[in-house]
Amino acid sequence: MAAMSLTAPPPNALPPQHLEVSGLGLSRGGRTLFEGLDLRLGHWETLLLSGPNGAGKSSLLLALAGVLRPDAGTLRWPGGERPLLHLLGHESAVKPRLTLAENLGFWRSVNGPTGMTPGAALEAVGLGGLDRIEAGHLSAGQTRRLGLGRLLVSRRDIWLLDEPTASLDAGGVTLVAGLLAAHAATGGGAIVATHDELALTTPATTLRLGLP
Amino acid sequence: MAAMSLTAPPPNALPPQHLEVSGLGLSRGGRTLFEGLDLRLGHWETLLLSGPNGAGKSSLLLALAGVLRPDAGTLRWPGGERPLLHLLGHESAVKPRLTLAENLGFWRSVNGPTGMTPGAALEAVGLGGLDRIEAGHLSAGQTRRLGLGRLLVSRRDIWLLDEPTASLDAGGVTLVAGLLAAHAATGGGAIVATHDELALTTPATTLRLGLP
Amino acid sequence: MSLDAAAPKPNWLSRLAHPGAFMGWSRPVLLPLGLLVGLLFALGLWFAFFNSPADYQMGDTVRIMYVHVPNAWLSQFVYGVMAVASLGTLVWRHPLADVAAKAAAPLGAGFTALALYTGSLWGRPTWGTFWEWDGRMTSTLVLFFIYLGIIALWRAIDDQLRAARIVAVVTLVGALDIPIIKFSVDWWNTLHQPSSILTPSGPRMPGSLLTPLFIMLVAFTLLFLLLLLVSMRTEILRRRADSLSRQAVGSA
Amino acid sequence: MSAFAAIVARELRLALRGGADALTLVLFFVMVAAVVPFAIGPDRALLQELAPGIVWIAAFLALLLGLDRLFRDDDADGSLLALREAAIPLEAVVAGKMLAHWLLTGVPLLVASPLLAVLLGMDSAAWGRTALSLLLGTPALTAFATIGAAITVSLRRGGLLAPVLMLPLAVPVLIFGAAMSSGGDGSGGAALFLAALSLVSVAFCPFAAALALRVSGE
Amino acid sequence: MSAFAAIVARELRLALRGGADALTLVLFFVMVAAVVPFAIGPDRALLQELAPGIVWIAAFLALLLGLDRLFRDDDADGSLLALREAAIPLEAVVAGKMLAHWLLTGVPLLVASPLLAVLLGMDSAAWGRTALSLLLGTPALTAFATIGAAITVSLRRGGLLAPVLMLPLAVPVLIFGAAMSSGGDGSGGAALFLAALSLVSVAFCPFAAALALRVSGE
Ligand code: HEM
Ligand SMILES: Nc1ncnc2c1ncn2[C@@H]1O[C@H](COP(=O)(O)OP(=O)(O)OP(=O)(O)O)[C@@H](O)[C@H]1O
Ligand SMILES: Nc1ncnc2c1ncn2[C@@H]1O[C@H](COP(=O)(O)OP(=O)(O)OP(=O)(O)O)[C@@H](O)[C@H]1O
Ligand SMILES: [Mg+2]
Ligand SMILES: [Mg+2]
Repeated sequence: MAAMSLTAPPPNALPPQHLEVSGLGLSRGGRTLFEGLDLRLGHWETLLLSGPNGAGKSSLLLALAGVLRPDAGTLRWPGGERPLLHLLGHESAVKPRLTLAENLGFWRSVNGPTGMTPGAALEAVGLGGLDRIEAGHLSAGQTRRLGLGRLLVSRRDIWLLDEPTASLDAGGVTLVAGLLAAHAATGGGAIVATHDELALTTPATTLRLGLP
Repeated sequence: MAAMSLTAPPPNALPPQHLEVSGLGLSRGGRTLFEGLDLRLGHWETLLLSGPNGAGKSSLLLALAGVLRPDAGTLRWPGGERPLLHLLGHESAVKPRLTLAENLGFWRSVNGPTGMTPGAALEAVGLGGLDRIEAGHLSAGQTRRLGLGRLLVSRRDIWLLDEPTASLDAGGVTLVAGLLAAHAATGGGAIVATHDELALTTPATTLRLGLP
Repeated sequence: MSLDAAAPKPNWLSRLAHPGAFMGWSRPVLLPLGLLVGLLFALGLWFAFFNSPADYQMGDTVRIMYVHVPNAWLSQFVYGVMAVASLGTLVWRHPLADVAAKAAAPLGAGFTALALYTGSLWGRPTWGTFWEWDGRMTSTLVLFFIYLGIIALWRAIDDQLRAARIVAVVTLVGALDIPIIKFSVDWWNTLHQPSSILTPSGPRMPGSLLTPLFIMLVAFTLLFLLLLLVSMRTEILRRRADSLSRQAVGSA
Repeated sequence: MSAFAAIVARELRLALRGGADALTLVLFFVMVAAVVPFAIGPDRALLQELAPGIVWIAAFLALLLGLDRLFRDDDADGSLLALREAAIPLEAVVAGKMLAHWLLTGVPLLVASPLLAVLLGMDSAAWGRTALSLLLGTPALTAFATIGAAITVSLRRGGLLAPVLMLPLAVPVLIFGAAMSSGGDGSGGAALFLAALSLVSVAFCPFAAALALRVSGE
Repeated sequence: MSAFAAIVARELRLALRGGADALTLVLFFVMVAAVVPFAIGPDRALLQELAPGIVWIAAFLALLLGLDRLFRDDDADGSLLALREAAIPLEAVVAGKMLAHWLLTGVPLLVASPLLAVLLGMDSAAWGRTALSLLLGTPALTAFATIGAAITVSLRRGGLLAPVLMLPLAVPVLIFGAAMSSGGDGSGGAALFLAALSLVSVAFCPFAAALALRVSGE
């Protein structure tokens, strides 16, 4: 993927954008989480969401994905209507009864075979060689890694990740940073809710929610 | 609880112990995780389990709790047979349909009302004032905090915690460290599998599993 | 999330339907409507009991008809109202439609229960049994089950906006299905046994029975509208109340 | 509140709050039984004759098909793991859940039975017998259902497996139940058998179920 | 493999691997039918007459009461959320799952029907009619079950509510099914109605279910 990073923008050009949000207001269970929130996600950009537990990070991601209906505000997608994107929630969308390869193979066929092969993806998330094991036999962190594999088997320009590093070891955290860097290098954008420090090598802005 | 820390041991006495394990061997899904593992958990002591994903931390905790049957080795509990302890797994044992107070109240009645009241426990884990909310309306981190509350409503000398800080914010991590310190200060022992750095103020040893 | 959030569109209907406006115009309507209902009932009952002949074979029990038929008719009419409201919920996302659907369900269940009750009361003297698996009776029973299921569904979901849309899906599925149920049940019964059981047929009725019946039909229908307005108002007030209290809890 | 009471209370709370409130439970049984005539025809005499059997089949299916819900959620959300460390033995926990399950199935069934009686044209005597037989028989069914649920959880495979395991065990209950409620001359003996069966299975179930649950962790 | 095929394939894999539901369904179905005689007495002539109804009740309840498995796991493990971003619309996903569900329930019922025929003493003609009626009717039942399952998911823990909602709606299927398999003079018409019902409900279900699922996320 290093080759692709040649497509990085000339320093003084304003990069095109994936998404522009203005005046977003969201409430849950009758409680207002935030109002008048503006954000923009450019190409080659990673937006980190931070904030205390209950600040509204996951809710914001769900609202951007169209799962929750915001009270107010507009989402502008340059293409016109919303493109397909990758959404990784708190749960990793892994089927314990299927093998690792079957899990990724399924997502590849359903989301479109526009990314790596399952085998390559497993390598990339550090589960190489476990293809034939049932996912139910994985540890918590290994399961999370398998969940990350889903992002790699189909290419989507926008990633919405909710605590991708949950229950990952130190190696896993750097791995996630690497995946994000590679994704950004190909012009993709990512919005990542996290409590960990991701050492990102690519342009990243941080949005703090729920300031006390 | 600070007052209790007066019961800390005189420096030159060998502290009594909660648990002594020798020659423990465990395998899962036909794969050997570790063999000949020795460990001891003294009073006032916290034992941190670290290691890469899939090293066997959760499995070790389950073996100590008697959920998994080890291949070899002996667990020696000073009292003779195994005392009741607190086991916090990857899942927080929270019922979404019950309110926070009801959740903790249930565990208090079931495990014995030997600890704080639900209200006090909720305060202690930073969920004060949310007593009447349904647990299903909590965020990931808030749910984990509620799970930690279970440890406080009933007093148990031994805690086995599996990634207590999963999806907690920075404040949550220090909170867990605080809970562990308070528990140790009362002479309790804890074995904690974690990937985060817990800044503990009380005597803590670290056991690394699955060295590469 | 507050009900008044829906921006009133220019056309008069949605202006009337705007919750705020609704609370405004519905209040003055209540009293006159109530009086009218009372008057019609008085009239209808007077006809029913003193000014209509006893049936030559059913005797005075025929008077049950004046209660039974209107309820039976409402049991179906109310569902129609709910179906329309559900369209309003799904297509126009109109908050008042949610409220109407929710308020109508228990009323419909009530009228259906009355239809069943009066019907079986009537059945006792005429057929010597409280219950007969007659097509019409059975389809009413199934309808009753559907009402209860919908009510249970309303009670099962606490987020009222979500509840409204999910219930709307069910209600519409039911709306498509109920004619099929009615038809299938009639067909079933007549298929399995000869049409020996007397099936009550309207047209054979003399006018002396029809006038009071008609008055009672109108009276009951208006009664339904009255109750609907009242319970819609209370529902709206209730929702405003809890969205306020929820904000309070949240900020606590 | 005692630990045992706490468990019963929680089960009731969860069931009555989570979607299936008391109304739904009663309604469920009425429907299951009310559906039968559609299949076998509206012939009054026939229905009347079959009524007890119908009620019992409804009870039987409703209990057995609903059973896998009993421990599944507790297993998924980690409660089952935590309950191993409860101040009361796992057997008592199971007993508590079993009692709650009975209150949530057997009792609504009894409540619904008069309605069923009207719909199926039972006379009051027949209804009395049927209700009594349900009262005597449903505890046994609940006990079997509980064992089945525990096995399902420990095998980590839900679906209809548990009912299939439990059906053969539960058949005697059905036989005696139907016999008792149809009230032939043997009905007195049937009643005794039912009572005995319920006592034994209720006493035995907690141990079997707890055993299955203990294994389930591994 | 196409996205649609992938979904069907996954459902089948999961079911056949995890708990072999298909087999257990057959067993369950057979047992239910085997149990009925115990409840209504061994009178052979009566049994024969009731056989089609019994088979249909078993199918009806097995399909509608077992329904909540359909989307529950996908909701719990986050798959449902991810499937909203599939390359095919959610309606197609639902259709895929519905097809798989039918293959895993309707087909086993057909497979089991000969056994039932023997147990209930049907002649081959009666069996043929019953099997055919199942073939025509189970798609409609599956469709109703799918809608019910989608609603259950949006309730999080549905309990008995979904069956209570769907049982009455599915009554026509039962009526026509039983009528067709009992093979009176109306049975030809019943077959037509059954087929029509299946067509319409199968065509309509994915939209209703997908709508409920979309709402459920909120
Ligand atoms: C539980 C038992 C019964 C139920 C559920 C029931 C239900 C119904 C329904 C749904 C209607 C149609 C109302 C309309 O569409 O306007 C109706 C009408 C009527 N029923 Fe009943 N019925 C029951 C018992 C009886 C009995 C026992 C009698 C008298 C012997 C009776 C006499 C009538 C008459 C005369 C009408 C009005 C004429 C007509 O609409 O054809 N019903 N009933
Ligand atoms: N299903 C729900 N119904 C009602 N309220 C909810 C629901 N889920 C979350 N909330 C509320 O919304 C707020 C934000 O939740 P959210 O999950 O977005 O927080 P978060 O920033 O992701 O927290 P965490 O870091 O713990 O994941 C919380 O205060 C919570 O109480
Ligand atoms: N149910 C199971 N069946 C078979 N093997 C299992 C099972 N659960 C875990 N394993 C295997 O046991 C090993 C240890 O798993 P365990 O969950 O103890 O790791 P861990 O140290 O907790 O990892 P993590 O940090 O990701 O939680 C893993 O390699 C996994 O493959
Ligand atoms: Mg979150
Ligand atoms: Mg672990």
